Amino acid sequence: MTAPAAAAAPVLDVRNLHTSFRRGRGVIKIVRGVSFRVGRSASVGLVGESGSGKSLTALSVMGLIEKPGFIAEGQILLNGRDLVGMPAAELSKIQGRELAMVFQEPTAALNPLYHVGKQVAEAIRAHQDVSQADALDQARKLFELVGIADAGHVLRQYPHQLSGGMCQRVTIATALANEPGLLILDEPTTALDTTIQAQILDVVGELRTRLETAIVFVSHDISVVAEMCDELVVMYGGQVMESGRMDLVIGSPKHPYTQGLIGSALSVSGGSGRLESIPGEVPDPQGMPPGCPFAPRCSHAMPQCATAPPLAALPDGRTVACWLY
Amino acid sequence: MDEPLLAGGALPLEVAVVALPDDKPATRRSQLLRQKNFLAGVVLLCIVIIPVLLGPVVSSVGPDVQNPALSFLPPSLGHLMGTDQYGRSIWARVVYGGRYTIGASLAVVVLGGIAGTALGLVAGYLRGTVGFIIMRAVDLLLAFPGILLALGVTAILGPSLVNAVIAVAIVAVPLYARIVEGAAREVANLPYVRAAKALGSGPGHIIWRHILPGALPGIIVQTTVYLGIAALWIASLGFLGLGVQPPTPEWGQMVSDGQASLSIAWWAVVFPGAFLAAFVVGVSLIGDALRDRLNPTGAGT
Amino acid sequence: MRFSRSRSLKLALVMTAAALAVAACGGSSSGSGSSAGSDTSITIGWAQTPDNVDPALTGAQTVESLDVNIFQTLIWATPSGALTPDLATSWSVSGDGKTYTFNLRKGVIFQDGTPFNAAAVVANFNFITAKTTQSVSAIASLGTCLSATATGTYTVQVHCASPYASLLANLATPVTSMQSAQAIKKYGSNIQFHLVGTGPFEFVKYVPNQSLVIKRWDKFNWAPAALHQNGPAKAAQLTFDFVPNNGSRISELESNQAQIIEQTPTVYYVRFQHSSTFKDLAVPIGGMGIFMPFDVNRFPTNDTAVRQAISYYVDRSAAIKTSLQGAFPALTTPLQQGILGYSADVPQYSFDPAKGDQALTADGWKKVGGVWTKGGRPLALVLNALSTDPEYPLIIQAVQSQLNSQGIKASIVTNPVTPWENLNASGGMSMTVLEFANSDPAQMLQWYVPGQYFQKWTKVNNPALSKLLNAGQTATSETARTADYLAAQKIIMTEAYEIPFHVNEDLLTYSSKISGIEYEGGGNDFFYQAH
Amino acid sequence: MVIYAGKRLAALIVLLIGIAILVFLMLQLIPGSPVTALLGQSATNPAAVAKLTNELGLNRPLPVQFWRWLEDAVRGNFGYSYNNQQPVSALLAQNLPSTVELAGAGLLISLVGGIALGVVGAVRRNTAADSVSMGIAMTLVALPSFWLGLVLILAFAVALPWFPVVGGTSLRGLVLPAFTLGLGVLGITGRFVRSSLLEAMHSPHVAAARAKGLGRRTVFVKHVARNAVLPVLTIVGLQVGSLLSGTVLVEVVFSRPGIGRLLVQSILSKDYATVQATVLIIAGFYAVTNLVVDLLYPLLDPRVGGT
Repeated sequence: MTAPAAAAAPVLDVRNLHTSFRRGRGVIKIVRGVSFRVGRSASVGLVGESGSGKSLTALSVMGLIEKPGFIAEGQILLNGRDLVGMPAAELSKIQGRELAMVFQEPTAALNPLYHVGKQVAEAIRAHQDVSQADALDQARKLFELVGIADAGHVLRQYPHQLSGGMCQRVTIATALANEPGLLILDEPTTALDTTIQAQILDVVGELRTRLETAIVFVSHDISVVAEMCDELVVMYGGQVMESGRMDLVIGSPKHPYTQGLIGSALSVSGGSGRLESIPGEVPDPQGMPPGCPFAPRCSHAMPQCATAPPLAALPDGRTVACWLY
Repeated sequence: MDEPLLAGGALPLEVAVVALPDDKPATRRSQLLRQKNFLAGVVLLCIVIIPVLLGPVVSSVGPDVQNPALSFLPPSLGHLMGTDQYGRSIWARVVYGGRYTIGASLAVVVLGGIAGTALGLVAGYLRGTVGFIIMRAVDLLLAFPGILLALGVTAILGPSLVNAVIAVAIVAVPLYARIVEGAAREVANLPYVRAAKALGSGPGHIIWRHILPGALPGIIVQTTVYLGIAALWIASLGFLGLGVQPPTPEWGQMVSDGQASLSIAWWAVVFPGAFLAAFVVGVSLIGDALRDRLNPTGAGT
Repeated sequence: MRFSRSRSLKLALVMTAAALAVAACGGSSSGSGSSAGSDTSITIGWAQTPDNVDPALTGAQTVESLDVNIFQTLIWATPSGALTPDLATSWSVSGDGKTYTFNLRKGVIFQDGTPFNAAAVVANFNFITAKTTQSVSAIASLGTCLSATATGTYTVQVHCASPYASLLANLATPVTSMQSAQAIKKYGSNIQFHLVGTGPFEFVKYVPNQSLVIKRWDKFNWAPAALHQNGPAKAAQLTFDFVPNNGSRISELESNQAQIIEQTPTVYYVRFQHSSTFKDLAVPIGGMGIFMPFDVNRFPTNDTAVRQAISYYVDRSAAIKTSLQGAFPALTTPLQQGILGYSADVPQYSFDPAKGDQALTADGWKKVGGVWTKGGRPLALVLNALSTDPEYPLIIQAVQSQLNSQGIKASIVTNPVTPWENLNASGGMSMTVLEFANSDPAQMLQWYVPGQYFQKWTKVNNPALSKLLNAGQTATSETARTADYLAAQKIIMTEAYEIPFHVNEDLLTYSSKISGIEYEGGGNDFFYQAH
Repeated sequence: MVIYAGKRLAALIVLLIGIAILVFLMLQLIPGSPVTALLGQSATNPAAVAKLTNELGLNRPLPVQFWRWLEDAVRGNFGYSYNNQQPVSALLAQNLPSTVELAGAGLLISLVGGIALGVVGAVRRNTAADSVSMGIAMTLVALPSFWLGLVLILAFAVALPWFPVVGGTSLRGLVLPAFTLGLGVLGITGRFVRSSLLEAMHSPHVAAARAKGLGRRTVFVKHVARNAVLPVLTIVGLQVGSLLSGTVLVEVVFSRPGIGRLLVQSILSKDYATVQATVLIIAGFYAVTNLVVDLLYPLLDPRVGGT
């Protein structure tokens, strides 16, 4: 899995990531050997049902795993530097500067007690030696950048005075504050209603073209990701099922799970994060079956599936973890 | 990642687990942790209650038997907790005294619980003017600090154990009423209850079969929480001379008795107080565990 | 441990124009004539909390012991019970017993510099009797003698509506202390924070519920002649800490935060008797001591023989030993020694079960199955104990076990004040125990004359006894009163209306470095010479 | 904000009137005539009875009586304590300061200690330190204060004579009573601080703050502690009630002056005018404290008060 694919050195190179939680005397493994890369200015979609480990993967990359969670194994190379095991002080110099994150619940991701402008300024001043006034001025410009009409006024608003969409614009502005090379968006539109979703996606799309930021877009909704990203990583049960160029994967999904995901996206738009077209439920991380995690729900399941399939590289550059290939 | 947590992280366990399809592990874990508390509570309570229940079996002398020759003996094998000024066995008095303190606290939660539950059910089921009046009265009683209300009631009724029980039970009434009213209000709105009403079930049937079971977890939690408070307050009133009257060996009253000879016989003060504290800690531990189990929305510890 | 002292006194005062009198003044004074002041500052752990330290207002006896150090009265009672000059140098009574004339001491000034004279006495009488003052004890002790007029700068006449024999003795009690007329005028009902007297200590600070601080007044030079001491007090400052909590008071003494405490719990009192660091002092409290009145209407205590038998069955010394560490002497007469009319020459019941058996048998009682029975009814008693003071239930328990062992079925009920009183009055008890503190023998009236408050408890209705007690109240001559009260006590004991139990004393403990503590007959500690 | 404050104030006034009605009715509930109850031992004096009956207007309807009583109470006239030979207002004036002093010191101790315990519990959650600190908190809540006071006296005033047994007004004398009062409340505060901090730590905005690259200390102070202050403030308001009524026991144990001890004395001696006034004052003080907390809230939390 170290075979170099993309020509240029990737911004992010996640290798065999294992993220687990201690519980009592036991350990629950949630992310179980995830690898993917994000090239410079690339956009990668991380897709899976809730419980697939995609959000935790994003948080691991962001360096936000706290006790009792821990990264058991693997490397997270950001511009070639491994974030795993990096001292907290050093890590915090990277967080918000080289990589930033937009969270699921825009309103909750803002501290209700401070003006939003102050919260953006805080992100700026964490990495830049500027005065509060200058930081606020930068914040106003960022607000304009993300399409906030009355930026000067919104600066002095509290989160509860703003709509969910507006809050998400604010958090995006916050994430862009230090022009990071990589932006992780964790279900940025799930909590918003449909029209606002579209607006936010427009903002993100536009920013992508204007700034040269690489993007990791985490979502349960493959249709959203398909619109936003060039590459796709499909996760299930804490593992990568399939990955590759968006058009290839969407055009001819190989893994039965990917097929199911795409099928359900066609039948139900938006959704609950649960797949109506695939029978059964996402397995409990403590009761994860040996071998392929999808096997219990897979219509193509065979005895071989009891042992974990390797991530096979297909000729078109895709990878698939299934004994069918 | 191994350094101690100072600031909160993105995904402390609870959040991570919420994101999982099934949050059984969380409950299971807290059950496991709580189980320890629960067990500790049960053990403490047993240590306190078993001798109290056994009474004469564990104490060969009665609580009021005086013997000047045995005055102020320190704790020893012959006199487990020593003796007081009058040669009375502190062990015997603690063991018999528990019946008053614990018995009175139980009476408090039964009386206060029944009265408060009844009021809460009526208010929650009937709503309207009656419910409004009941709940405003409840708010008013809650505006008084608990022990102050109990003291006020004692002032009216006069000092005695029965009156102390009534006083502390009155403090409990609004607490129960509020919890039960909330639950009743919620349940009364559920479709199947409305359906039952439409089908002609009487209010008694609906309250008994539908509303009360819904309120039950809250009532149970409130009872364990209040039982400890009741014991503290009953003993406090006893200590102040507003509850049990001497020579009845209630724990608070015993502390009051013993303080006159504190520097000669610490044991006459320390043991009854320690038994009281152990009882209250035991009840609180169990109450916490029950609250976590029965009331998952509660803030926990 | 006598929380009920002030209460019983108050009850008494409310019910009648009680006669207070200072009787014997036992003295433990060092007697040294030296008047050299010291720098000693003494803290006294005081058990009772004052209601109001203004002597004219107070209803609590404890205040008297505080005020006696600040104020003086017209008359001083000597240890032998004689009334001797204090602020009055001499006095006389008119033939009809309704007018008293006092000649006042000259050259005395109040601590605010104003002179003591007849006008001051009149001002005090007016203050006590004014409705706005709401006096409790002081006005009661004046009895029928409510007005005073100045007949000269230093002569005063007091007028009584009817003869009132107790007046002179009552004018020796600190509730009739002479206060500065200027202070009365200036502070009125707020005077408790500005006490001004003529006594050896002057007021510094009073914090209710906490402490009273007084300091030596160096101009004091007019102590009553009977004290044989004069000049300023010895201690530089006295602080009375009000500490009702027994344990705390003891702790205060043991940690030397207080050098003197009053109402020492008996258990400590007995221990300190063998201590070299602390000394004990029992200050007699006048009155009927601790005693047990019967309900003479209720079966079976309506039977004189039963009451006599019970009196024989009670072993006072043993009961005192069990319940009170033997800290108090037994009492066998209705009046205590030191009270006018006291005499050992009254019928007494010492512990003698054989005599008790004899009395019951002669009366037709038989022991059936170990229990005295008459006409099919057992000899069963209800003993009602006041629970607010732990001492009473314990005394009752000791007595109960003694009576049970003699074949009497005695049961105990314990009650706080109000239910206790109600049960006593409603005929629900056979016998109770309490203390009754008062300095004049007239107090017996309240217990045994129909219409009086405590007679509702005893229900005694004995015309001969009533006649004697009423006569004692109005007689003007001391010999006549003495004879009346002696005869009354003989009836009380013959009929066994009560069981006298133990002598009432305030147990005082003090650091052995302190000396010179005195007290006067009413049980008021006096710290004039303490240092 | 003004509307909010006005609403809270109006609610307080309604509550205070309710409290007053209840306290007024207290006297009516006592068996026997209110006059006898108020006069106590002096009830046998017919003149006093007649005077007080007239003063109280007992021949008038109950609402009129209440109104007169309330008018007097508002003017600070709570009647006369026959037991203390003083107007009740004078008694309150004498006793209130030391109770406020004690309750204030107790509050301080409970806050400092409670925050320390709570922070340890939250920051080291699910470790031994957490268990120990929460164990301490629970035990402190369970300890009877009258007993704790005696044990502290035994230990720190008698065995080790560091503090006076009877405090008086000295600062040193305040230490043991304040600890006795504060420790019980400290346990509740500790548990509450812990859960508030945990709740704050788990809010997504804390993760967002960390994602900005802010240092742990900054995140804790600005995004965790600052947010946890709000719920803690509410519980502090409620605890003022526990502290004020807790003085009843502490003042008795330490023989301190104060309205708590005054209340017990008045109950024991059936001095109902004083009982009424004391209950009214404590409950009123408690209600006002909670109003102050309510009014502080919008200053600390922009979501409250609706600007």
